Amino acid sequence: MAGAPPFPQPSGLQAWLLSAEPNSRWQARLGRGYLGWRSFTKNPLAVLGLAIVILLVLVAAFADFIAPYSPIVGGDLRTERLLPPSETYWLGTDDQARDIFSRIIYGSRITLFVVILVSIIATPVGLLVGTVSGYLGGWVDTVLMRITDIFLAFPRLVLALAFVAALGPGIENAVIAIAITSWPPYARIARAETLMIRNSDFIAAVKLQGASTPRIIMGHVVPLCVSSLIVRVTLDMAGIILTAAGLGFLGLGAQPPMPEWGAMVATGRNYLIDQWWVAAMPGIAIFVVSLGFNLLGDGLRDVLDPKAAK
Amino acid sequence: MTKPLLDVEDLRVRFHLRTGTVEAVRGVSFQLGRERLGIVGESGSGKSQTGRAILGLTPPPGEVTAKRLAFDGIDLQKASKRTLRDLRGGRISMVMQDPKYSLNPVMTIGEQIIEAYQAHRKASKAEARDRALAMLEAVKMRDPTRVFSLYPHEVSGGMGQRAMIAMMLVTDPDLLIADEPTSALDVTVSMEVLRILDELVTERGMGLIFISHDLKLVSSFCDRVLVMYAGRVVEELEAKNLRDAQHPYTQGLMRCLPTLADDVRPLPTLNRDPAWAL
Amino acid sequence: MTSSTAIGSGGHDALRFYLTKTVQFIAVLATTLFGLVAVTFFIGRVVPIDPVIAIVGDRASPQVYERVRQELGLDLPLLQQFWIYLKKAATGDFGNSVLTTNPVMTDIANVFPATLELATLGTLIGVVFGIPLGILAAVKRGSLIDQFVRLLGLVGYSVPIFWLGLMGLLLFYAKLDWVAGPGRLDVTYSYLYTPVTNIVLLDTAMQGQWDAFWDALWHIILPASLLGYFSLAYISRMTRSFMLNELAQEYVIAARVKGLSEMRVIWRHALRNAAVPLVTVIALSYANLLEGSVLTETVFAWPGLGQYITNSLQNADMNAVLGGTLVIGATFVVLNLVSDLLYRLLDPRTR
Amino acid sequence: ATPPDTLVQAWQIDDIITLDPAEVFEFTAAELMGNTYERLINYDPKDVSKIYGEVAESWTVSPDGKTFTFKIKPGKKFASGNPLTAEDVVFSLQRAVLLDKSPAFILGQFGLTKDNVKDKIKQTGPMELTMEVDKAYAPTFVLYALTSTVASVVDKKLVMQNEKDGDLGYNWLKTHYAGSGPFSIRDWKANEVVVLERNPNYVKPTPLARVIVRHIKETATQRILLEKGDVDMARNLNPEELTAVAKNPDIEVESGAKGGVWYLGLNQKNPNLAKPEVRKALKYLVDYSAIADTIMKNKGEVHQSFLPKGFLGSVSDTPYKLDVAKAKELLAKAGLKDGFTVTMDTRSTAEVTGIAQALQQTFAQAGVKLEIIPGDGKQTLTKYRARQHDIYIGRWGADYQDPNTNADTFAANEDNSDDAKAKPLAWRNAWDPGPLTAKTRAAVLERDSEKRAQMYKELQQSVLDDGPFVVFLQEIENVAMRKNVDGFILGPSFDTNSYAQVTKK
Amino acid sequence: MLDIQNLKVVFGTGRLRVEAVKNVSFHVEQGAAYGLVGESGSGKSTVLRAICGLAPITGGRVTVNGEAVTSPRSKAFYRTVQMVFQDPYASLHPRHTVDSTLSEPLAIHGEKDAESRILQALREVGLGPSFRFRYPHQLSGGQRQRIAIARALILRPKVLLLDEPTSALDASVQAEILNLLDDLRRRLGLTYILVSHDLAVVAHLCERLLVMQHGEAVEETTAAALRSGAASNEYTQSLIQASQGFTRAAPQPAQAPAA
Ligand SMILES: Nc1ncnc2c1ncn2[C@@H]1O[C@H](COP(=O)(O)OP(=O)(O)OP(=O)(O)O)[C@@H](O)[C@H]1O
Ligand SMILES: Nc1ncnc2c1ncn2[C@@H]1O[C@H](COP(=O)(O)OP(=O)(O)OP(=O)(O)O)[C@@H](O)[C@H]1O
Ligand SMILES: [Mg+2]
Ligand SMILES: [Mg+2]
Repeated sequence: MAGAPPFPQPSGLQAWLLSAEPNSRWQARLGRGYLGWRSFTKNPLAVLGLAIVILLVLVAAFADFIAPYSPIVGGDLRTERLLPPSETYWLGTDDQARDIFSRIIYGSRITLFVVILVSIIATPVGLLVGTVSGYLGGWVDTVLMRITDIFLAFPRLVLALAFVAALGPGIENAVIAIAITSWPPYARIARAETLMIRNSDFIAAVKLQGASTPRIIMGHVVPLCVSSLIVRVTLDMAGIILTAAGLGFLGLGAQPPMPEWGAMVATGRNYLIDQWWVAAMPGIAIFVVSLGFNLLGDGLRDVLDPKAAK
Repeated sequence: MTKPLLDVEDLRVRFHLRTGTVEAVRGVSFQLGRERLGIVGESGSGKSQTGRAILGLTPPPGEVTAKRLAFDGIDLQKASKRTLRDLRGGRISMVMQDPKYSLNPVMTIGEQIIEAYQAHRKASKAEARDRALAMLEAVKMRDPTRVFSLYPHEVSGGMGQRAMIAMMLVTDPDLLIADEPTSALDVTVSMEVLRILDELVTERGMGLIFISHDLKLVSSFCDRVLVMYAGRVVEELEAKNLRDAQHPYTQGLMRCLPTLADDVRPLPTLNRDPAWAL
Repeated sequence: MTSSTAIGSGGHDALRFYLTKTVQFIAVLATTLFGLVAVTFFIGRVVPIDPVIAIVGDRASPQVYERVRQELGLDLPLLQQFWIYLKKAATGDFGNSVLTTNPVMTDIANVFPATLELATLGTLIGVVFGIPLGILAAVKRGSLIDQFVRLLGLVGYSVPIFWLGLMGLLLFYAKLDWVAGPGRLDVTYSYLYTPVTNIVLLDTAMQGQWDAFWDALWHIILPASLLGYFSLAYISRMTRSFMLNELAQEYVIAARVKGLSEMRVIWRHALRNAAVPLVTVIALSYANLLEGSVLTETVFAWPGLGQYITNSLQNADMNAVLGGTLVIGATFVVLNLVSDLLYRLLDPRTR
Repeated sequence: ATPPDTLVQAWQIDDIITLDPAEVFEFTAAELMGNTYERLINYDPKDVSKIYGEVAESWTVSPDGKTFTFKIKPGKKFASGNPLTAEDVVFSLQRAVLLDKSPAFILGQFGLTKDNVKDKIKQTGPMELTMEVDKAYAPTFVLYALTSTVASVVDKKLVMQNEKDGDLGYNWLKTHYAGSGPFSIRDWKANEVVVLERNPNYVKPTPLARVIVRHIKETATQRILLEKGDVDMARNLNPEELTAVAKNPDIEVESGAKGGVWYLGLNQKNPNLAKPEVRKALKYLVDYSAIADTIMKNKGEVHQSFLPKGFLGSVSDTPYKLDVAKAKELLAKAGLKDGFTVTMDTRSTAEVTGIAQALQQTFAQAGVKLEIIPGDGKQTLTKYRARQHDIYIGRWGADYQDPNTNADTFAANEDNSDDAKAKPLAWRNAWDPGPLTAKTRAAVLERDSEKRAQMYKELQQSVLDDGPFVVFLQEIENVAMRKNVDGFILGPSFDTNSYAQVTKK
Repeated sequence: MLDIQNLKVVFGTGRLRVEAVKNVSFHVEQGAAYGLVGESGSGKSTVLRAICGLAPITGGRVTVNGEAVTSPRSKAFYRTVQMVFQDPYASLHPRHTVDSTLSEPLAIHGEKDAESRILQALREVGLGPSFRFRYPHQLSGGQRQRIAIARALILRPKVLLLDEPTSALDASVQAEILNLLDDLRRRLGLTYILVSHDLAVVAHLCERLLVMQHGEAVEETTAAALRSGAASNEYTQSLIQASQGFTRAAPQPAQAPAA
């Protein structure tokens, strides 16, 4: 190394983690993670994003303890309906005289559920289609990309709507519908990435060891595409939440009285001008969570995506 | 050498990174007249950063300090942006390693040369064009008018590098920094390019800083050589005396190369002494 | 070597190249459209809405119901229905919309230009503001302006469009009176011109109806800005990342070595290169605006394609849905092609 | 602002699918038909019992009650300039039956079929015609049916000029106009606009030169436009918006009860709902007044029997109110002490969803877990018609002004098997009303109004007690309009909303 | 050991057709080291890649150990022939530790004893066990190249194809790697084919070599002949010239640079 040592002298655990000569797989992995974590924590916005996401998880986990009222059962329609924010109802009440704060708290569960489910459905599908198509090339690529194109060219709403219509409304089906409409861009990204990777020497090297194609794709290509996909997916989270909201809006997403944020905003649309809080509060919640995921995604990009971190 | 063209004293380049501070160049000093100065050293020894710091092109997180950094009596550290810009390309130029990356892929070679010329000389399009063609001819381009309208990807590495030289010399600079100008080229082609550079120096009286890691080449091409190690100049000597270098580092570098002449086996390797870096 | 092949490529080669490109394009268009038709068609059959009810209403007698069912050919086997549909579609007959009773293509010819107009202006706004913002953010990476652009983008990503739309209407139309209200044109002007292209701005301008033109502009500006904002959010972000990429390239340093002004380095060198992938991004965002403007269209009472498709879908008006989907799919493919061609134009390496 | 001679309305008109009065069955189009076509007879929107001749000068009923003879007013002209004669009326009525579109059953129920209509409806003079029905129905029943849109008089000459392949001008009239009403239809752009223009040939030319209906889907947008004065009327404001605009000094809200009722249909195929105690319990689990006063404020008033107010024999008693204790008691009696779970198919519009959620809350108080299955209108309807729901929440509008229209569907079911031909609401909920069917049939034949009213009262009472319908609201229609608009008539049914006398100050 | 007859490699079709290798033949005996030199783009790498199946064999014949190679290559082939790439920065998977890089071939071939084989391989290339769990970014260029060599050797192949194994490295590191290769060949009795553009490097490691230009074999010669400066071919001559460094008053080179 030229010049001064790049790090201040580390000590204890830190030294163990940063050791240039790890003694085990675990130490190597943890050390790598720690380095990533360090560069991640140097970015205050990314940390803020992570904090928001963790907060979301905590709120979802402890909703029962946090929420002061039931998210489902409302108060007296005559006296407690559409009340503005006050000391009793921090964020006001909605058209069914329910406490908006409590609904938002419980809604975090649904939001989390949607976000997680979509990412664990859409990401692997996109990843698989993209890597297989990019790696194999030829007619497999042509066929898979044509299919991807068709799905891309589909009006998203039509597809999602039709899908939900076929399976019946409900949040799970809405999630599947969103996942189905969101994988094509992931496939594209994964394919582009694969095309870059597939001619690299380290892939040629495993080929020369006699590795089978599935082995190369799963063990060597996929791990390299995952990070840029993770980044992209976190950046897409806001869009996913809003699409779920959009479906909720058309009555195809979460079923009333589920406190799904998008559906809450949709209901609030009727009171937008005079009872602004009904739509605004869940809207702010969506915004904050999207912001969190976006910041997190940006931060992750710097850590995971070597191209962007210059 | 009454008044040096370039006067560098205690040049330092630091990069403040998240992981700490990297000192890429640590107190380099030298003076340059109208001569060929070679800078050699291993990868990462700070050769390029020295060259870039002179041009004021140290990339963003970098910080440059120097006791003195003067070109032809102009203090480069205090000079205004405007002055720097006029100097850059006008009086100091740089040829970079790989024409594949350092030529703008979406502009024709002619456009790029004209642009360089017009940035410093008031000239009509036609004048600039003539000048660019003349320059392409000067670098021994065989069909200048054709090359003029080609895009960088349409020419070979050697042609690209010559175009790059033409672009950087079109304003008749007093100082040229060549940062490994031939390492991306084939041996035969690189000789061609070097010959052109050599002619330009001898004919125009230009100062040349030639950065390379190839000692054999530097010793045969330059007048004087700086040997760098870990951001420092460990030795400065006349090129022809390179074989008689004093510093063990320089000696080691010279010896570990296989040659056609004799067959040493095993090749001597370099045993790095931590003291060299101090 | 590369140079000789490049020179050797005469007009003949180029011609052959474009010929194969054209053939390829037609093949792509055909397969994509076929895929779209097939998927949409079969989706239409699983949607649990009875298309007959959509036509005859809730109170019709059983005889009426049965007759309409037969008229629609719904009693035939599925594949046969599909085949009939395909045959007709091949001749440009996409059937009649149940809801509007017009031939689907006539309907689309009416609604698509409205969406096109809106999306085009929106994309224009997104490009005109998004690109400079993205450049600024990249050049001043990490600065306040960079954060501002990021925030702007984030808001664009995470705020429901109908909320922004209504707030925009309240503020700029109801309160400030800066723009005209919902709709495409004031009723007083609607009969002053003859619709030719159905793009109001174009029709009125061509017919010299300048009052109507200004009124139309007055109407479109708010929804277009709104859509423009969303495309701005996307474009500025992508511009930023492409510019960061380009600014780190060697040729940018070479340009600086030449002593070029920073403006020139950024605009002429870096942006010129960043423009290549940007073209695709712009095309993509344009396509998104074309299909994704349903909610904007609803808020602004804009009789466009998005509304048309949604409405049709909810009424199981499958002819209309199919037609609309095809038009969107075709637009998408065409946009792809255009961006491909532009790509070629902008990047000499791909020529 | 809008021009002084033009009335501009903001209105959701995406349900218009045709302009042919023989086919129109949608609220929006029906209202437009009411303002652009004339019918043989009509009734006074202020007093439904006052029937008068619109195109007919007078009419007589034969002693056996089966033949109606109409005399046409002389000197009437269509908007096209063609004179209106008995020939046009005969053509119009026959055409409606021959085309056999959705509303054709309104005429068909008198025994008029494609095969016999040419004999049953006959021109007997230049200005005279007769119509023969199959039974001695209560005359008002027949006359009210003739006031409906399907009986509108179309311009035979004009329509037949545009006939193609013997379609009786159907394909042309779907998008064109051939009537004699106060306004003529100048233009219809689906989902965008309808433009009506003064018909100069109408007896009493309208003060307004033009009526423009703009399709504005978003109610908040309607409100903004209204407050800004860029429309004169907003037709679809929601309760909160109505309350808010009512405070605006430039705007007033007019409302009128309509012939529609809101109800829950309890599918008798569901074993729980089939229990009479459960049906009754659910009737006690609706907070009628809270819904009417909050979620449906301005949109509905509490009403529990199937005939809306204003109809002959309508019962306005509201015996049920939210009574959880009583409901629990009833449920216990049915062996469902711990309640049960049931689904409800719900249109995903704001108001229906709102009501559904309110129901969900009150039902839950007695342990009935109501799961809402949202879907769009056509989707839930499809399911409803296939009898696949548990509970369906819906709105039923009267087709014509005679009580039979609702009795026929709520209280009669000839055949409760899955493949029955007629599918009234009772059938859809798989309810066999037993003797009520016969009673309903008898009521249409009762010529004594008093007695007939009594019969309907009894029918309503039976359904109220035991039927699978929880009727909870009667619909109120609201129109928010600028103060300078005057003379708009909000009739008891949709086709009686009239702009003929509207003026703008 | 290795016999190449009239090898021809063509990439692409139509406008994009490139004849990368045209009719190249040579023969390498067991335990010998054979060099391929030539300027950039002359098809050196392509010859190697064609041998091991990374480039298509359009024409001609490749026999290894007396057997013609099959397409795709059999698993047994990979136990006989392995390759080391030019750029040590690109030839290691950035997300895999040295350990997983080295255990991959063992896993593929179902070899037991991975633990000791990995340690042994590391020892062979002069690295200690402390390198086992490092990631490529924690290694210098020379160390990476050693890992790449270890990976190639771990299956105990008989033939090693070396594609400019030192051209991305500093001179001092190059010396280390060259010494290592020299040593391994002697100890393990390996057969080498070495590609380089540096005549001195080829002459150092190989006994015989083939000079290539534009995809064609220009001249086959020996290291000894090179050292004595004897070359029948003008192009070879100019290569020898250039390898001596810059000569100020040199005559124009015989071969014009590609243009
Ligand atoms: N942008 C940067 N950020 C951080 N460190 C840098 C940056 N650029 C260069 N360095 C460091 O500065 C040191 C010197 O780099 P420089 O490019 O001058 O080396 P060099 O002698 O030109 O090597 P080579 O022969 O490989 O080109 C290296 O250790 C390098 O890691
Ligand atoms: N996959 C490929 N597709 C198309 N052309 C190729 C491919 N691989 C190599 N070529 C072409 O084949 C020719 C020979 O390439 P090769 O890599 O063998 O040269 P080389 O002698 O190894 O050069 P270098 O010294 O630069 O490594 C070149 O013109 C190259 O462009
Ligand atoms: Mg360098
Ligand atoms: Mg090579």
